[in-house]
Amino acid sequence: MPFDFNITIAGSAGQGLQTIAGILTKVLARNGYHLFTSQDYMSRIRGGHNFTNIRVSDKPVYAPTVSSQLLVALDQESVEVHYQSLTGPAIIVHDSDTIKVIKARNIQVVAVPLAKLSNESGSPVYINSVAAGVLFSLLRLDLKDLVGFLETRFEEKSPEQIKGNINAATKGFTYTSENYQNIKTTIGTVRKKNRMLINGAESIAIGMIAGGVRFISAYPMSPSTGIFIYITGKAKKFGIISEQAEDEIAACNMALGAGAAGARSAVTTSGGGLSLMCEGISLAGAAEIPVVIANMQRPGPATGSPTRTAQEDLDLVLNIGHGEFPRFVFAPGTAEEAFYTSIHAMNLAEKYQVPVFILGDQHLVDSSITLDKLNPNKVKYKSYMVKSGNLKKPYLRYKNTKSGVSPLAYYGQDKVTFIVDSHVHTEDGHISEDMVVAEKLTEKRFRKINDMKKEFYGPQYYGLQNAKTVLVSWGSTYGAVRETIDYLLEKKKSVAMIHYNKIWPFPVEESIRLLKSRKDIRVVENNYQAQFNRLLKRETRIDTGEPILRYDGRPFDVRFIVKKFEKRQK
Amino acid sequence: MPFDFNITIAGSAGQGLQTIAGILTKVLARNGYHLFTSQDYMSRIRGGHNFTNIRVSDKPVYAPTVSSQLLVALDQESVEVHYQSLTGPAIIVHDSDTIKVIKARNIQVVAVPLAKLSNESGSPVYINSVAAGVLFSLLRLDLKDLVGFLETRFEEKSPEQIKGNINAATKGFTYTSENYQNIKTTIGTVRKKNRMLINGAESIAIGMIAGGVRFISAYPMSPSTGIFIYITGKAKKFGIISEQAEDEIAACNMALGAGAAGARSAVTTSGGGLSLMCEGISLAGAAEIPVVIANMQRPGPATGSPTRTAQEDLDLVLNIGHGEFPRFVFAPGTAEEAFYTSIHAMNLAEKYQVPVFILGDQHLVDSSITLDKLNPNKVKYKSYMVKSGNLKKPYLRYKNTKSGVSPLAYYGQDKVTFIVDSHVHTEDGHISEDMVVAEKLTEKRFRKINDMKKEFYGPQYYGLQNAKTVLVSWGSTYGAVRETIDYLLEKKKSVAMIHYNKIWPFPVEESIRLLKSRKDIRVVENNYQAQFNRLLKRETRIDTGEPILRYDGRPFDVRFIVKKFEKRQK
Amino acid sequence: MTKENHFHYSVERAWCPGCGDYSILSSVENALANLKKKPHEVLMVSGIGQAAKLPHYIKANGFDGLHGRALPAAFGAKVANHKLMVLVTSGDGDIYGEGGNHFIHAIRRNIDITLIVHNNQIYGLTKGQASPTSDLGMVTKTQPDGVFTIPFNPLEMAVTLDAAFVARSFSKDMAFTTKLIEEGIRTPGFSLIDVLQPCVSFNHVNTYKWYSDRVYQLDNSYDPTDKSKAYKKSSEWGDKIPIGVIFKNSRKTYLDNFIKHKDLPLIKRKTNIKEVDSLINELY
Amino acid sequence: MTKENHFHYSVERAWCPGCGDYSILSSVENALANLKKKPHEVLMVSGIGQAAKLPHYIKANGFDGLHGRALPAAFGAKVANHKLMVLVTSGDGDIYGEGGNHFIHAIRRNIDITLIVHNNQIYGLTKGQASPTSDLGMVTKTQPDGVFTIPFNPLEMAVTLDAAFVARSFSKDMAFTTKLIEEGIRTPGFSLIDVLQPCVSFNHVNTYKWYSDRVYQLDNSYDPTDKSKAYKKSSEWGDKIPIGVIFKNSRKTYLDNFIKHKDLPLIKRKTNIKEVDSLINELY
Ligand SMILES: Cc1ncc(C[n+]2csc(CCOP(=O)(O)OP(=O)(O)O)c2C)c(N)n1
Ligand SMILES: Cc1ncc(C[n+]2csc(CCOP(=O)(O)OP(=O)(O)O)c2C)c(N)n1
Ligand code: SF4
Ligand code: SF4
Ligand SMILES: [Mg+2]
Ligand SMILES: [Mg+2]
Repeated sequence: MPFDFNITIAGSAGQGLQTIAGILTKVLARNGYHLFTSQDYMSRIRGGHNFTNIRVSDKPVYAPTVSSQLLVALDQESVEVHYQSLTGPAIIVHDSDTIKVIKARNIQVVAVPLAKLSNESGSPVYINSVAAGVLFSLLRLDLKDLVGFLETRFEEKSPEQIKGNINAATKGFTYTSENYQNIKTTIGTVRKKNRMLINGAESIAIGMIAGGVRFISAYPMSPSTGIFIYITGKAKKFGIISEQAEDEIAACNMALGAGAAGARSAVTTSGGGLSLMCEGISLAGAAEIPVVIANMQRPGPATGSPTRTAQEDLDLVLNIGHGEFPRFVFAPGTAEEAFYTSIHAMNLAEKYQVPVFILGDQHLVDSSITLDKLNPNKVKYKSYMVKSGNLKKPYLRYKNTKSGVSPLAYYGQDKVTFIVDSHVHTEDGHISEDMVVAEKLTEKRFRKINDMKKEFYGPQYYGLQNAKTVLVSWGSTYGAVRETIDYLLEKKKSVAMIHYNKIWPFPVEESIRLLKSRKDIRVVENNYQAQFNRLLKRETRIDTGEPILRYDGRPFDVRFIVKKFEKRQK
Repeated sequence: MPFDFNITIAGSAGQGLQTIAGILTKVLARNGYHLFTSQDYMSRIRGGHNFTNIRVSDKPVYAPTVSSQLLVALDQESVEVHYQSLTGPAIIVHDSDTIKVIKARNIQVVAVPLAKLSNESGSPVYINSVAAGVLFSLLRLDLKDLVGFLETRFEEKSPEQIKGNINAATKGFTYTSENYQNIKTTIGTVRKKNRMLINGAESIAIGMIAGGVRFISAYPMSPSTGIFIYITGKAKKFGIISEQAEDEIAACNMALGAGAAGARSAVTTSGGGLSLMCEGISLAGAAEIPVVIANMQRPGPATGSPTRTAQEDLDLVLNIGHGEFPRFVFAPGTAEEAFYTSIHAMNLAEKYQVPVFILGDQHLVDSSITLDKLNPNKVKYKSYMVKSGNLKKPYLRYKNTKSGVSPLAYYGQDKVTFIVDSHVHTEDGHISEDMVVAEKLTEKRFRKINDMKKEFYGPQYYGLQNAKTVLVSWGSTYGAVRETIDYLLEKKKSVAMIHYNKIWPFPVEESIRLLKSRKDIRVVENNYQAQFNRLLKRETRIDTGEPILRYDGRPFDVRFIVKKFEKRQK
Repeated sequence: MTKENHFHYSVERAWCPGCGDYSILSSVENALANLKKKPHEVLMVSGIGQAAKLPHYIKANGFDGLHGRALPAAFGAKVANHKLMVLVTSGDGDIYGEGGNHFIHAIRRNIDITLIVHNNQIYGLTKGQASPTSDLGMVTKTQPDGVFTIPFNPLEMAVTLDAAFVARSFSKDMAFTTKLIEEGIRTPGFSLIDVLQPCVSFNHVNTYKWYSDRVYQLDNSYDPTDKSKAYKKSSEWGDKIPIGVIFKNSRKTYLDNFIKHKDLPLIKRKTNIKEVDSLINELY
Repeated sequence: MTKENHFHYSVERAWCPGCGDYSILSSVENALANLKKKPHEVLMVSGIGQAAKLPHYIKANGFDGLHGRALPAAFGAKVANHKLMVLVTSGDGDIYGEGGNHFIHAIRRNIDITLIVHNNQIYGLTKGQASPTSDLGMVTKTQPDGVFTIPFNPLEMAVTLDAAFVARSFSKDMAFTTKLIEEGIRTPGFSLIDVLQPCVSFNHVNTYKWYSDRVYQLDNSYDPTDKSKAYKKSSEWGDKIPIGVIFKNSRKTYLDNFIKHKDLPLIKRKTNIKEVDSLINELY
């Protein structure tokens, strides 16, 4: 029987809800369940109200849902905040000693003395393991899996701590099994299969590594820091150097120095940090230095909402940097797509000697999905530097070729010297004030666009072949739009979706082919100005219907889209 | 008899061609001539090749012309470079002792021992006055005017120096009158009238002062520095404080601090500096701080060509700053328009509490025109702060009003306190993570657009009423396009032009009204990507013809436009 | 100071229980009250970080701008209205990292503001990366092999740059911190008070105990007006960490060059349109 | 050094006749030749300004980036290929003004590069505004009442930040400058050589004569390894201006933490796809 079950674990920052979610999702994934987990947290270290949603299903799931069937409330506020969004029959798990829950029809209450059982296991800090035990019992999962997880994953803890956690988990499990064996959970069963669980940050990071990143520099900024931390943790193993810069300007210019010298380089940042890289990105354009810029969006302007999600930086990324130069912009829709896109991005930056943007957001980086596998051979690392010995002399760093791309060497290769320069310059990189040189240089750079247009896949189509209505997603709205299509198709609507990962150079012809003569085209995006919608209209000259927008810092879900869609759809 | 005479003064940096041009243009303007002077110089302090073009006419002139009737060649290279673009009957003035000129039909050579006459007047540094004397003689100008000018304008020099200059000028004048009385110059006569001579930098600076600027901060960058220097020079007199910042980020944030505290503030910069202000501008958007950003464009990307002209930063200015917020963008077409626009800009920034851009370029700031007058009462300074005593309490800095504009107070006014903030915030400026607050805040900010659309004049129309072909200018291309229209009208073409000064919020309705059902619409702009053309098409949904572009760092002139226009016009 | 302070603003603070930021906030409130200031006469400027949330938690005017950019904003506000008392409260990452260039040049200008740095030797809000003041060897997720860049010593820098007032305190010692803030505010020109502040969530090296074991108050025998002694004192860090006024240096403030205290602040000045005419007339 | 130097590149230089930049260029060429380097082994990095045009006028690799950003770019290039000898040549405005934050943090990292600042105490290319090192009182169009911010003393700062090598020279004294550059390059870690350089077009205060009247070479009795003496020496400015090695301080360089000289440079390393598989496997 198909099932789609949503678990909310809620509490304040510092209570360890990530730990509970971590244990649970790992074991569920290993058992073959399909998951989508998303994070809703505040910009603070302790207190406030945070929650994780874990959607569990027998088939792939791509987006969060708002209503829950199981709430683990780690504090009183969590009960208050999430009570309304429980859909019965639902369960609330809470600490019977500290939290009050009003009983209601359709809501079953599982009251467990969590703190007490933790203390009985030797310390109050094992409370998350107790809660995990409770969940394993309720969800009819195997206690052995939980114990196994605690044994192997907590390896940096002392043997005593591991024992304490296992004890605590067992107590929670037993207590629940004994007192609440009558509770029915609708989470179904699936064929056992070991699935991986990956979030967007990990997938971009691993993609960059697979794409041969050699140098990464960054200044910490939510929600991009996870990518930087991941690569930093693996740097030694992969012969990468990772540097936390004094500011984003330094981060960007370090990457450009490394890139100019011949090392594949990347930076990670978010809104404000991206803004600070504006001039550096223009230098990448002028000096034709390969660099990958992973910008993970959060709501702005300025500081905005550091831990929330948005797609407000599209216009900036398309236009960032004074003066004119070509660039690539990708906005992967899922963690899976983000992995392959990141490998591509590393290749393309070098191939065309242009800045390449990976435009993600908090929703993408902080949400985890289950996957069968990732294939690092599907998109392969490929070098586009001139092979040593093949360098034609005199070597011209900015040779005005037909494709616009000049042969790329590293400093001192085959004993040549060359200069990488930020001015209007001659083919050998020296400052020029000549008008013909200026004109030719711009034309050379923009000639790259011809081949850049052909790179990477265009928009993806999903749904009914000749659907009347087309929803358009880009970046992380992919999941919610895709599920909306499934939902509407079930209702026999004539719908399909087009998803954009490659945003620039804009795939004009493919778009026109896919969009022309539709009755209604509706772009779904996380911003106020409908930035992508505006771009789509500009590039295709096709008119679209009223876009479906969300700009309150939260990701889309099916219900939200359907509601907005039906409202204007009369 | 109508006349249109072009004088080129050419030499290397440091030879003082600006001085010669300065004397000459001032006296011509005071005599009632209409002038357009433009500067072509290199990014160096000494050497290289620079020139100034002085167009003299009996009617207003708006653009440079490439061909010259009189060349003052201060070095040999100047002869070589400009020989080709002389249109006979032309004159070359040169130093008979150091420079060689090949005689040709239609070219009259005025060989004067400039250095020798200067030395005879007491020093080699008076050479520019000698040259001025030569020119006054050739152009049949009054030596008295020249002497008068040297007496009053060189007032910071010693009496001995003044005397030397006067002597030198007289020697140059006399030598020429005696030896070259037969030379015919076609520069006509005009009714005497005292005209002012102003360049774009001065007009923006004076406009800002008239608009009540109280604080200005900048980091030097060509071609914007002239505006900053002008205001700095007048700061004491006007009770302004001007600060040279350590970098553009500081400049921008200083202006925002001053703006938040209630002082009208402005920054001046160019491409790379603008890029560095990207984050600060986003803060102005988030915190709703009035600020005027005068960005004077030069070719990019990165360092590009510091002393050349371009219109490449339009897309950046329209989209600069991460996140979303409203802004104004103006691109005045002439020094005259720049003056009024700058006053407006200062007012509008405060009225709507948004960043306001004045987008100029090297061609605008470095070119001088003659004007009858500027009227500082035409556009009046107006305060939009709440009057003291009128402050409603509790005072909410970000009150969610119908217009989107909140009452603006200064810190401590009527004893209130308030906080200016960069996060998603409540009406009283405190950080909020609430989704409804976030949504409402964005909507409040964008509601301002309704009234912002109505501000300032829309596009200007010039030419034949129902012209089939419309050329479109924005910013400093105004002059060359206007003269092109005059030229084509004379040839009985069905043409007109539309000029955009207010670029954002884009005047959609007016544009459609003016542009619909034209046979051919051709945007003229100084960039490669046809940025304004793309914007115009996006906003009006009207298709345009192939734009007329120039991206070699030089301004447009009639001949260039006509050639490009006719090429695609078959 | 138990009596309710009119700078006190009752609102939830998004800081961890036990964080040193609480005491710094109280010290600021107390210093302002002791100086008999009223909330509307004071402007608190900050960047972004845990420390930088302070202006939201005090009854006074506030400017909470960009990460690293508190000092130029504070400069602008002070210039615009020199009658405001301007304080900057921000983190070590904010002021010495992202904002390092402004730190240097603000001191050079000697603008009359007081800078209070909550120096927890870590990036708190972004969850524990090394800051410029992190000690050598500190292990974090972005410095997995430990910090190996030499720590930035803000006091040495400020002394070298001839700041008007340079002091260090320890957040826990509120009375002392209060006194230093008062003195910093009273000193004309740029005052730096670097306050050692335990971050209980991320800095497990420089804890309350670590600081308590090391800090000692400078006594009267120490003369803060001697620059070379001050430089030496400012470099003391390790087993013994001095707190107190390290350096005092009387020099002209930025605004002394432009404005007398009794002058109209910029925000009250009007442009005389007649005088604009004179500018235009110069162009004839 | 009259013999043709293989770093010499014959091309027109966009500098004013008489500018101190010419001698600095010659000194750099001579130092590199004396060190027996080949052009392709050397990378010259600069920002923007008159000084920063230098990489265009020498036969070597070059990176002419953004105003103020030479140091991070040089850092990146050195990390990418530690076999390159990396020199930065830029102006005082570039390094101490726009790039001030990178100056601090590059020294803290102690990356093994040599920074040569053409310190003409003015912004040359933009036509004569005050720079951070302009003396008090200098009048310019943007400082019409004279400079009143205290000059930035780069040597004091570098000593305070424990730079590996800190020296000052005077452009006119080419042999001396050459020697200092050689020594700076030979010293592992971050070397600063601040070269006093007359700007004949805009700086009419600090002229050839002004410098010549004041500079004196440090003699053997001066011990540059004593930090407190070095600090004192570095603060000397006025009637007497010391030139020579002010400070030497041996410490681990940035790359010592990652790379041995014989290791493959980053640019030659390849990612092993098998190892990427292991990352993926960790996620199951
Ligand atoms: C331009 C920019 N870069 C990065 C960030 C992310 N960020 C916010 S606070 C912070 C550092 C906080 O450290 P610190 O200033 O020491 O303050 P603390 O939290 O420790 O009090 C960073 C990196 C940002 N908001 N803006
Ligand atoms: C971001 C940015 N801001 C400003 C400029 C303009 N600019 C070019 S060089 C320069 C200063 C040059 O002074 P310095 O570094 O001392 O070099 P010098 O010309 O004196 O050798 C400035 C402000 C720029 N190119 N980029
Ligand atoms: S993370 Fe550290 S600095 Fe931030 S509030 Fe918590 S204890 Fe204080
Ligand atoms: S302006 Fe000054 S620094 Fe620049 S080249 Fe001329 S003399 Fe040298
Ligand atoms: Mg901190
Ligand atoms: Mg300089």
